[in-house]
Amino acid sequence: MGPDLLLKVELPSDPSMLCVVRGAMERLTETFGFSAPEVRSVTRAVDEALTNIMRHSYGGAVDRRIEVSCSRVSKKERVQGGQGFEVRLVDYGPKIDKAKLRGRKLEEIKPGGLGLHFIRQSMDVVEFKRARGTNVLRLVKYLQAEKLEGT
Amino acid sequence: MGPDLLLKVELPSDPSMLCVVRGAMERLTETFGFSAPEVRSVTRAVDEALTNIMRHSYGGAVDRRIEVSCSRVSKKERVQGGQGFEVRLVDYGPKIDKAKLRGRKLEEIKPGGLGLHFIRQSMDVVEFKRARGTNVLRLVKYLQAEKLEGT
Amino acid sequence: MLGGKPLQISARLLGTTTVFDITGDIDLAHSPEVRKALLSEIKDKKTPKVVMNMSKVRYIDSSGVASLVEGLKASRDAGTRFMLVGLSPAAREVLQLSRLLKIFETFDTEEAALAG
Amino acid sequence: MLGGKPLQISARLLGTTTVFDITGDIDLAHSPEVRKALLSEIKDKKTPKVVMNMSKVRYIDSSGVASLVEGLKASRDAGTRFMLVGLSPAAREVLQLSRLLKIFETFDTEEAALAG
Ligand SMILES: Nc1ncnc2c1ncn2[C@@H]1O[C@H](COP(=O)(O)OP(=O)(O)O)[C@@H](O)[C@H]1O
Ligand SMILES: Nc1ncnc2c1ncn2[C@@H]1O[C@H](COP(=O)(O)OP(=O)(O)O)[C@@H](O)[C@H]1O
Repeated sequence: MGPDLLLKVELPSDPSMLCVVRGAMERLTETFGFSAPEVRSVTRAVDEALTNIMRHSYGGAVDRRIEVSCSRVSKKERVQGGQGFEVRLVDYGPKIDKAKLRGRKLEEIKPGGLGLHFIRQSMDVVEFKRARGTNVLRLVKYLQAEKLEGT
Repeated sequence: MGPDLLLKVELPSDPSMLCVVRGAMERLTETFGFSAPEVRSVTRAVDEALTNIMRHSYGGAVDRRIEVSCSRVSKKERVQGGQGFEVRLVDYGPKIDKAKLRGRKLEEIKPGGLGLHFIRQSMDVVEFKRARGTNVLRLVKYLQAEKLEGT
Repeated sequence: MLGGKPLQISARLLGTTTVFDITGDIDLAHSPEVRKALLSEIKDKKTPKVVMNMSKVRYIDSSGVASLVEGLKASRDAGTRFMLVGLSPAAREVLQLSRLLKIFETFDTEEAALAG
Repeated sequence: MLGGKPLQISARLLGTTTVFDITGDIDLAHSPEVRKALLSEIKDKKTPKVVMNMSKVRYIDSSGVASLVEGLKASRDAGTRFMLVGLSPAAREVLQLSRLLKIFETFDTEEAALAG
């Protein structure tokens, strides 16, 4: 097993699995060393990313495959910070139209369009890629203490 | 994704990952329909099985790979019951000597030798197999209502 | 796909007020149930005051927030009142991130909401 | 491998009694810490009464039970007392499954243990 892979989870695109992944993410981010608000924040980002895959990549189908991999990323990778927690979410849906990747303006009061805001507010890195027929969303959050140390 | 696979988790053989798997198992078994004591019981069985893999199959090394797959198994498979929750735990350690697969007598008061008891007390099916160079532990617990219905 | 433990929504009638006690996670799996309960109470029954007791909500995601916004909009259209009570730190945080906390009438306790 | 939030073990001295407040999960990752704290208190310091406050133990596995059994054995050898207080349903269940519940001195409250 790669020395930096902490956990890999495969699940069907069924919304009733969201709480299961949150259960794992809460414990994993706590064990990784994040504070309680950071634990909530990273867990929320992963949950919202999964929700988007279920709704937009898979159009509500509940039996498609989603992969979530969590790794430690080290200082070398990024100048900006120290020890980071990386989550990669992979789906097998159609290529995402990047032009559509935008939430609503927060000034408007209407339902929907909040997920991407939550993800961007939570994470230090948010990167959408297309790779070998899959959509890969890469999220990184740096540990606060290390982040200060590194700057 | 197979229609009956609920969740697959890959983790390193690091004891600090046990709480992460418990977090996922608690939510998954609750969502599957188990009662609170059954949720605790299945979670405990999986935790003890992982502990045994970490200690005995991998001799305490923290960077070896463990796979945990959870599926729904249907009535057809077993006469004894109805809908079941199956967990398969796979490790890449040496073949288990089945003669050693026994806990201590419960009458003796000494530390250790409890894990297998907990697993057998929790689960309806406990099966150790060697397959393609891996140890596979298969655990099944049937839903109580279905179990009564089936008998 | 999974039977599972649903979100629990139970309604209490106190005079002309309906209090919804919500227990569990309002996420993509369960926000449609919340939305349905709210719209039926506000749009169909035109209940003058609807109070959401959120004190047992462990988690709420963007789809849950969307359901609450729909409830609020429906109550504005119907000229009725819609209140949130007992927000956990997690729920408060999410409404703050959405910049929606201030558009809801929120109260710490049910008593305050009923009197308000 | 992970830094993580350790199990929290804090000791309170009340006269000749030491109360350990344990918070978190006593599993394979953390039972060695519990074992170490217990044996140091009982074997090395020969503290006449050691009380384990288990009310904030969320989970305990077979290795955690083994640590408690070691504590109990050490206290029998030393002629001291070893008590468990505030067992959660999960902890009680595990000791029952091990058929070990009855060999421990257990109390519902710390007051009862201190008086006992
Ligand atoms: N995984 C995805 N696949 C395709 N499109 C996506 C995906 N995630 C987000 N999007 C696009 O980004 C938009 C904004 O997403 P979001 O902020 O989560 O709000 P919402 O999902 O409520 O519309 C979505 O409406 C969708 O068009
Ligand atoms: N995954 C495994 N690989 C090899 N041996 C095992 C494995 N799991 C259990 N065993 C054997 O079964 C014995 C009993 O296990 P258990 O009841 O969990 O108690 P303990 O692990 O405390 O000895 C172990 O001592 C070991 O010899």
